[in-house]
Amino acid sequence: MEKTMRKGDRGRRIIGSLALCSILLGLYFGLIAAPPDAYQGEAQRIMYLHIPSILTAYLSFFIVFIGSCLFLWKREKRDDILAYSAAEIGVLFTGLTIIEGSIWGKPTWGVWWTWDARLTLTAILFLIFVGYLMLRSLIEDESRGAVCGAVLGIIGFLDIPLIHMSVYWWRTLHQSPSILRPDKLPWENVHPSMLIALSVNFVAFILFYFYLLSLRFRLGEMREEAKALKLYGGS
Amino acid sequence: MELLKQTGWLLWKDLLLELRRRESIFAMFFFGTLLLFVFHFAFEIPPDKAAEMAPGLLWLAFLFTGTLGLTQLFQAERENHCLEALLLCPLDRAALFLAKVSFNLLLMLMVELVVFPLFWVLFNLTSWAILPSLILVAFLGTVGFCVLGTLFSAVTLKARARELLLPLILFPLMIPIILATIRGMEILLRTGQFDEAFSWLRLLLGFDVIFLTAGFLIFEWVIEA
Amino acid sequence: MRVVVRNLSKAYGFLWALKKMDLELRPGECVALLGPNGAGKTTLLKLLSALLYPTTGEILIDGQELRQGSSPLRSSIGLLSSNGHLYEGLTLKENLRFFNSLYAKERSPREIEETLGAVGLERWADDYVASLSSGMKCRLAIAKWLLIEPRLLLLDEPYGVLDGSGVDLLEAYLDRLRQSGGIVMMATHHVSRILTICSRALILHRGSLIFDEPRQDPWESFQRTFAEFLPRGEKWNS
Amino acid sequence: MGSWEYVFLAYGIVWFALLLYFFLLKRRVRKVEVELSSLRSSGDYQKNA
Repeated sequence: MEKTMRKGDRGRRIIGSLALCSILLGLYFGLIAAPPDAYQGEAQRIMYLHIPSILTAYLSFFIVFIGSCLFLWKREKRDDILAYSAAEIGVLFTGLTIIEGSIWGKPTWGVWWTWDARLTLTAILFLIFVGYLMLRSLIEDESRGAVCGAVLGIIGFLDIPLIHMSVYWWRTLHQSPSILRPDKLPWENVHPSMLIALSVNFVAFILFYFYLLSLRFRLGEMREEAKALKLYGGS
Repeated sequence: MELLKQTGWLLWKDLLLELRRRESIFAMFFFGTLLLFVFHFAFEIPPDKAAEMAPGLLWLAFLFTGTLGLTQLFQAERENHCLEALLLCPLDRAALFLAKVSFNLLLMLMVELVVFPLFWVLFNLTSWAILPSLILVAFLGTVGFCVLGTLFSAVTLKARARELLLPLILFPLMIPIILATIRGMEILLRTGQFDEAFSWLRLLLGFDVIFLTAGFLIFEWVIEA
Repeated sequence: MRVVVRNLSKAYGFLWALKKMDLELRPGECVALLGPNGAGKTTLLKLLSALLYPTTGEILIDGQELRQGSSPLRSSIGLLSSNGHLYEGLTLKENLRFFNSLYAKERSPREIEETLGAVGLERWADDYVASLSSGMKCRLAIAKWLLIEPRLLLLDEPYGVLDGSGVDLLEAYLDRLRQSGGIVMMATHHVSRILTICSRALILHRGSLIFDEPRQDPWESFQRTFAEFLPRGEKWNS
Repeated sequence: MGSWEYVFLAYGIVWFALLLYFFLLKRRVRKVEVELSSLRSSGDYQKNA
């Protein structure tokens, strides 16, 4: 166990440092280098935060799905720890996405919360994540909690496309597509440095996400090891 | 074929227990009608917008009544370790899933049978022509609710605060059903034809098929956990 | 019907309920499972009836591995727990009909009445199980297994609730099952009564098997192990 | 509020929350490491025998 600890730590430190410098780079590009948007002015800079965090939220939900499938198939504790860690960090990122979304909404639409399709989807994703964590905490029996969590992870993931469809249809029904459609990314009039800012921030978020994930996974593994020591130590 | 026979027997047992105790069915009836009245008082529905708001209120009543039924679904199995007795039998776990889904479906359809005409009268809707399509949309929505509801009723079987946890997990996942049935019914009431509502109907059908198969495969691991 | 248990262990969270057990049950055996509370008797019974998922090890029945899920092996395994496993809301007849149909054994109403008569419950045939005393519920459970005819019957402390005639009834059934090549394993605290009919005794202590010998008349080794490991209060000739 | 305030508000909340979670995580990891090393070194094998 000692050997893998050091190799794992070194790998994680590399990701950590990479994440750190790409975050700084992203901040520089996002706040300083990129020019203000023609319509929204400065507020558009929040988009460099908003888009990457939404994608990270969906990525973590996908990892919960993968972890849950592997766990149900092979019943290895490792996959369950992966699913739980991804869910915990997923809640964090989804919650932040909702906060950013509403802050971005204020200057552009003048109101803190609109039932815009993307915000609604993020809110639903957040509710599913919270449901997952609540379920895991309210089931005492370890192995049963893991199986039930895995089932919610899989069913939740299968439901995402259906939720997408129903929310988008529901949106187009009510809100006539305005020129400033937040659902459609304003790619046409984008300034090259804006594109750079967006991609750098995206890389920063992804690296930081995987750094947090590996750290949380490490924590889960160590807790498992402590439990095993108490248990097998006795036999 | 064996699966259907076992499902039949399980359904026979559930219906017999329900007819004797009549716990769920009466509670769901009164709760459904009560909700309808409460909604009627709570919202001042102008006659012209009745077609717009009515389906939403109707479906809220069905969803809450259905959740009430779901929390009682495995009650008989909880007494006397009967779930263990069922797991001991060479019973196909999918049969247990199918039996519980159809049992809850029957309960909800019976409630809908009573609440629907009441809803019709209360909101004094007139067009009879679209009734069959309304019923089709309601049926598909109820099937989707029962399939996912039964699966998560089994998931939260041994959890603490079961009655709170079940709606919390179930409702976000039910959003496609909620939107599809309410929008579908509203379009039917407003326009009277099927063309626009057809996409919602396809969504409902897709939902039911996907989660019926997912339930079939996953239920075994949930109930044995 | 041969049952082979290899390296079986089961842990609940931090606690070892059963540690690395190896066991073999041969046809016609009546095994007494003894040990203080929390020694792992019920856990072993639940593992043998595939209600629990072993942490390590495996159980082979006639060469096939016993796994959870709806394996066909289950139709030959029976678990008699003194008052559980019966639907309170159904009548005695309905209970028997229901469980028999799940075991794919169509029993005519006449057979069901006959079996109820055999266990002395014919008068309450149409009453609800809820109105029965626990002794009568245990008799109904015996009637249930009489009809289903399992090859391996596991019993969880039936003596606690049965009266004199009930015990004779149960022991007669166990003898018939053993003659026909079935296996019986009973977890109980009524040591003296089980010693009269068992062909082999196991003693569990804190999840591990500390005694496993076929029965001999002057059984000093059993008395020694029994006295050493079991609390004073448990007189073995009670 | 000018639009710059919103930008700083958003960036502030997001990065504050992320770093807060990071430090909490670090603390949790350190706590478990201490427990693990004490378990491994003391090797209290008798506790469960």
